[in-house]
Amino acid sequence: AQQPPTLRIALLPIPDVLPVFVAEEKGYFKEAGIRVETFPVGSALERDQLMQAGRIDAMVNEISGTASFNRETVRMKIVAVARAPKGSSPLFRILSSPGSKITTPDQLAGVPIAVSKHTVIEYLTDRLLGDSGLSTKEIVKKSVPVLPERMQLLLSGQIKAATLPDPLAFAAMKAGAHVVMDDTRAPLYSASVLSVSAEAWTGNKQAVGAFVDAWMKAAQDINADPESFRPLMLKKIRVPKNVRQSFVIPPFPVNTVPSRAQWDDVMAWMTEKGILKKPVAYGTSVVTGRFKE
Amino acid sequence: MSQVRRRSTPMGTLLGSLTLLLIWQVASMLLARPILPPPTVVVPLFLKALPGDLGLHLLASTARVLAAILLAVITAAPLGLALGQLPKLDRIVGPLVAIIYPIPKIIFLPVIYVLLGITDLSKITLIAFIIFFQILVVVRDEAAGLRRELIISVRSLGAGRRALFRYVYLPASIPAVLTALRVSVGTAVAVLFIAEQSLTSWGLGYYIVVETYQVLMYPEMYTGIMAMGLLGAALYVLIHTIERRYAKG
Amino acid sequence: MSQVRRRSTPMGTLLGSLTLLLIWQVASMLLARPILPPPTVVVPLFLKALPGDLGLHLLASTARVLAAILLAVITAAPLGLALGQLPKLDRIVGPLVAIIYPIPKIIFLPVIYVLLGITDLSKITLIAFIIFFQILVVVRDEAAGLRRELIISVRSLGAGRRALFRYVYLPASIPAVLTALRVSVGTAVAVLFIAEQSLTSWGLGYYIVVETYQVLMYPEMYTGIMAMGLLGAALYVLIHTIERRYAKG
Amino acid sequence: MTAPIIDIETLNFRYRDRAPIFEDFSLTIRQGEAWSVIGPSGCGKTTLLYLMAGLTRPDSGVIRVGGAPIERPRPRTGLVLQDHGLLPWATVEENTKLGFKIRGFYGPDGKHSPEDAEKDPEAEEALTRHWLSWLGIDHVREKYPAELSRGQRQRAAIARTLVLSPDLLLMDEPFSALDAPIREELQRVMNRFHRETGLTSLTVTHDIEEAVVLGEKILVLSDTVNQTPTIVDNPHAGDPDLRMGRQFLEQCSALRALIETRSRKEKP
Amino acid sequence: MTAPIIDIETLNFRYRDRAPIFEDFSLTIRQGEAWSVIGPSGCGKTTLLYLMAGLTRPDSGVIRVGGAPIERPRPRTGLVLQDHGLLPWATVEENTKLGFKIRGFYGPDGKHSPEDAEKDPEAEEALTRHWLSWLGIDHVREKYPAELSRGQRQRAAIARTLVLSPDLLLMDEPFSALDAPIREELQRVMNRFHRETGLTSLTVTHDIEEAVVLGEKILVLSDTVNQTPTIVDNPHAGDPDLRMGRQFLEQCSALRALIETRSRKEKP
Ligand SMILES: Nc1ncnc2c1ncn2[C@@H]1O[C@H](COP(=O)(O)OP(=O)(O)OP(=O)(O)O)[C@@H](O)[C@H]1O
Ligand SMILES: Nc1ncnc2c1ncn2[C@@H]1O[C@H](COP(=O)(O)OP(=O)(O)OP(=O)(O)O)[C@@H](O)[C@H]1O
Ligand SMILES: [Mg+2]
Ligand SMILES: [Mg+2]
Repeated sequence: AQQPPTLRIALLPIPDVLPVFVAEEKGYFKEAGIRVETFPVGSALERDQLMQAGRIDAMVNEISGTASFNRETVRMKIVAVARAPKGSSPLFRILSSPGSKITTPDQLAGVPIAVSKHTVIEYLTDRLLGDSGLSTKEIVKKSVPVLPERMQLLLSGQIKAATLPDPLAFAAMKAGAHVVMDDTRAPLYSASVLSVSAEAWTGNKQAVGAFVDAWMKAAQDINADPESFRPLMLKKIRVPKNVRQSFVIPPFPVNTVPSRAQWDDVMAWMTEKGILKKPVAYGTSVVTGRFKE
Repeated sequence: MSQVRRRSTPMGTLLGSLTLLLIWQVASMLLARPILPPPTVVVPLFLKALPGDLGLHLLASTARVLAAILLAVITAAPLGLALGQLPKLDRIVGPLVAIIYPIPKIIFLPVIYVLLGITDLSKITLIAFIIFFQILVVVRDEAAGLRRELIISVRSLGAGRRALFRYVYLPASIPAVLTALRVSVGTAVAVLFIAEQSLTSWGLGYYIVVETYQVLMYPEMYTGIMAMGLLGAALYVLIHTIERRYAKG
Repeated sequence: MSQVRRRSTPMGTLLGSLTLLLIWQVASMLLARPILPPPTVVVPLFLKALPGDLGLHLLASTARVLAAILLAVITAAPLGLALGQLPKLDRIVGPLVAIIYPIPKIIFLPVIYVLLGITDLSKITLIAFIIFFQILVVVRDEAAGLRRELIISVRSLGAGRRALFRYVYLPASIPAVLTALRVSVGTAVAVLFIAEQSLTSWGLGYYIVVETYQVLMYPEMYTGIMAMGLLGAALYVLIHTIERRYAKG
Repeated sequence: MTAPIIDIETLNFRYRDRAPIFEDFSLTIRQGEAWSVIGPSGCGKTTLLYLMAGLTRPDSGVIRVGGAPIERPRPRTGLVLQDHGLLPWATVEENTKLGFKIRGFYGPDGKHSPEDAEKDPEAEEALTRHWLSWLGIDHVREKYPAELSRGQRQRAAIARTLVLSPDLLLMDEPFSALDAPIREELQRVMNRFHRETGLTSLTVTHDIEEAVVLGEKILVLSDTVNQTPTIVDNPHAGDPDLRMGRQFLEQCSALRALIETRSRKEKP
Repeated sequence: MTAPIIDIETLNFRYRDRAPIFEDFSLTIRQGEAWSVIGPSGCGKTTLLYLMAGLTRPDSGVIRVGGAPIERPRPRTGLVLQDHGLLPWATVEENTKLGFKIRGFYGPDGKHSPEDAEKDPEAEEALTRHWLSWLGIDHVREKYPAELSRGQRQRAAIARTLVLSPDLLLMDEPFSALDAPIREELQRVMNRFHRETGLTSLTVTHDIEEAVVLGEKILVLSDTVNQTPTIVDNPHAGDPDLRMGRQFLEQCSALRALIETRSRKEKP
């Protein structure tokens, strides 16, 4: 018998990738006639290295990540939005340390905020605070790329504010940190996306399509009855101990891709930061026409 | 250089460990933060976890470290000996080593992935690659510093380059290799910490970073650190034992 | 142990560097992927960037490494000498070192931040802490292995523990300290790579990881790596020069 | 009779896993005497010297030097070792001045350095010059031990000890690597030095003539266990130029006979 | 007259930054001859031996050994060094057998090992036993060099060379650390060995009597530069028991006078 087409995907232990595990458990991949190999990775860096090395075909990342890959030639394509802030489930929160009195964005003027620089977290922090009326000068950021370290510095008060992703941010909240803002009020900025390598897209369009369909099916399952997937989530996704039961399983968007406006805003930020010399074109990097924008 | 060192005794080890626990306890009381839980919490947890998953993580890491050390020694030691013997070669390779040596090899992980794929071999190669240089440098320096009379007198028995290598440089550098190894064991275990974060679900690096540190389970994290310390100490003792057998006179 | 080693010449260094560039070029052509751009792309970029920001990153890293090395040497060398001289003390401290040594110290970065605040001192302390053990182990082994006649004859001139330390152990272990340093320089630079990711915007670690590696700017990343290699090589040459001055006879 | 400077009482010593070398061995050496120690290779001459210098501990028994039981090297004892023990990273001159440096390091504490030792760089310089040229190694002053011939190394080790003006001099085959003219010259120097300074000296040698030239008393060790010491009184010590005399030669043959009977046969 | 085995032609040599030791120095040593080399400490005896052994390169000139210019140690040359050079991590027995091991390692390639060398563990064992017991160090067979007395170490180094049955034996003060009875015994052994095997030997010594006992020809070096060699024919070589004879003593005095005039005065 012929081997079913195989897709290799690297997964960080974050809630955004939950649909893959659900689809796997429900047998949606087998149903669609594809084989999916998952590789657990510890950091975004390593995930990107695997892609660079040609050892994986797909990953969940951010718009800016895919843009970086496509700096010179198109090497990755965004096929869908993996997760976006919705309802009361943000992706990221800007927190202040328990001992500080900071609760509103304007109090953050001039206060160093721990972020991972040149990532969606910095982008989001810039945009959220900018929207709240802070000037570029007033937004001060400090690089702390390791998440637990960032949280530790925040909780110990060594640093006054930090932007953290859920569920770590949620755990920090429970440990006493104040929420200054989260991204639910501006859901445009912080979508994570499902990207595939250009080779996989051109060489195996059908398999990719089948994979995305299976993902969406799983996403719908989760949206329909989130709580039933808690055991699976706790097994596959890193959720801090103190919020293992209280962390709300987020809703997942179905059949959407990032909009041109979303993409262009990221490009503007990246060129401004010098990460890109010139913006990458929306049309080359995002697969349109299949899903709604 | 080659004296018998009767420096580690069971008694001393016990005392040393107790001292360490004491320092830890005091430090944790002074710091009084969840990031440094006291040994009174961690040690019982450790003893409970060791026969379970933690033991398996430890085994996985041990296997990787041993394989990497082996790989590094069998490549670095002969090259170090050769460089120590051949100043001309060393004059070219030396600067090369000096430049490559401090570069964080983790950078080459993608290259290793391309070449070796996503197997355990990649991790082992990375660790071996890192300690390779440490062993190389120490062995070379030792070989270059051998007493002249020794070499002359063995040459006068008919030894050429190869026999000198076999009967003088090799045995003379065993202590150096072991010293180098002692230095490298620390590095090797530390690299595990990075290398095991991805592409595996077994190993102390994975356990510490992914399973515990990232989800803020500090006491559990420290059981992992204790296991790492244990692994390092066991390797250290192993090296010591070999050393005692070889270092005579 | 204490031979004059005339092993690095300007000519050799040049040849070594050229060899390295050649290997790099060939490897990059064979690999043919953006993760290993050829030196023909990187070197011009490097030369252009060096007088600008890259130079400042390099300076920041250099200052941190030098401070850390200094701190480590002035604490580890005396302790290593003492342990080498006093087998009884070593019997207790030895196992302690053996256990702490392989634990990845990077894990204590948050603890160090909490203790020392988020100043540069934290990073320097961390690096010093890591290479401290490497120097300690090598110096101790060297001091423990000194020729017995040498010690005896100097003791017969009236030397007690302190004078032995000053006139025998100290000069005898300078080569060992330098060898240890050569080994540690690599580690120190590698630790920079991690430590400089946080709480600073200057340093090669920051430049490589945050500014280039993370956003997949490989040619720029390799200029950072070249700067790291340069830093390591410069330290290496520095140590070599000191060594030549001291290692006589 | 002068006071004893070395007093060995029921000394017992053996190396681990080896046959005992000394068993209930007692010996007294008085101030101002010149002793030589002779015996077959491997009989324990070096070992005895190490014991008297406080570098090796007896298994039991007491060794008193200058009245006090010896626990650690005594500052006024000069020791010249068979293996030289020169610092490889120091020149001949630096090696020679090492003892001064050590004394300067501690100051006159009576423990590491004699109580009356005074820092006097000029005197030190003069002493160094004096001994280096007496020993004929002035011209290699600036050289490192590895660049010396064996005899030159041996003389550097002697210089290092003599510059410190010891009151007790223990020497282990100090002239064994030297040619006859230099050796005899040095023997003459030592004898004069001995007479002039009232120094007590003990020289280990395997050369019968040297033993007779240098020792007013000659201790003969055997390579079986040593219990009661065999001591030969030797009125012929002194000028090596007398060595062609009949009495001198007779003394030598007597000693030689003694050594041969006292040595266990090791050969088939 | 037999063929020359060592042929030195216009040899020039000096250590860096030092005065020249040999200048246009030529010397021929013939097969089967027994030579001794004597001269004051530091005159270059060890250096000459190193040159003949191929361990040091001349600045100019040629040294032919067994017909071929010497470029590297020659397998059939036995060399006993002044500094022993025993492997510290090997026992006396292992050190003694090292040469066999090295020969076995290369096989009989004529370069590192004589062409007719054959692996014969029993013969090797027998030879080892034989020499160790002849040299009186059989009982320390299992000991490491650090556990030996100096004389024992020296004998181990001799054993290591003799077991290989060399045809040319170069020895640097081989008996300098030994007591008279053992030394004379060994001198006798060496003389017999020489007569029986037709071995060519060259022994460096600083002991005039030893030079006269061992050398049919005696090369006298001086510690100024050596140009034309001073060679003393010595019909008195042979049995050390003759050393009390008149002729022997006269030969010694003659040699001694020679050394003293040829030595530059180093002392004040
Ligand atoms: N460190 C040691 N460990 C064990 N045995 C030793 C040690 N040093 C010496 N011996 C043994 O003790 C005996 C006496 O040694 P010692 O060095 O005192 O002899 P010696 O009389 O000085 O001989 P030589 O004239 O050859 O120097 C020898 O048989 C030697 O093998
Ligand atoms: N490696 C070296 N570098 C520089 N000079 C050296 C070196 N080895 C020996 N010499 C010098 O060369 C001269 C001859 O040395 P050599 O060792 O040949 O003397 P020797 O005749 O064997 O003396 P001895 O009887 O004392 O052993 C000496 O003056 C010595 O200082
Ligand atoms: Mg001795
Ligand atoms: Mg010599």
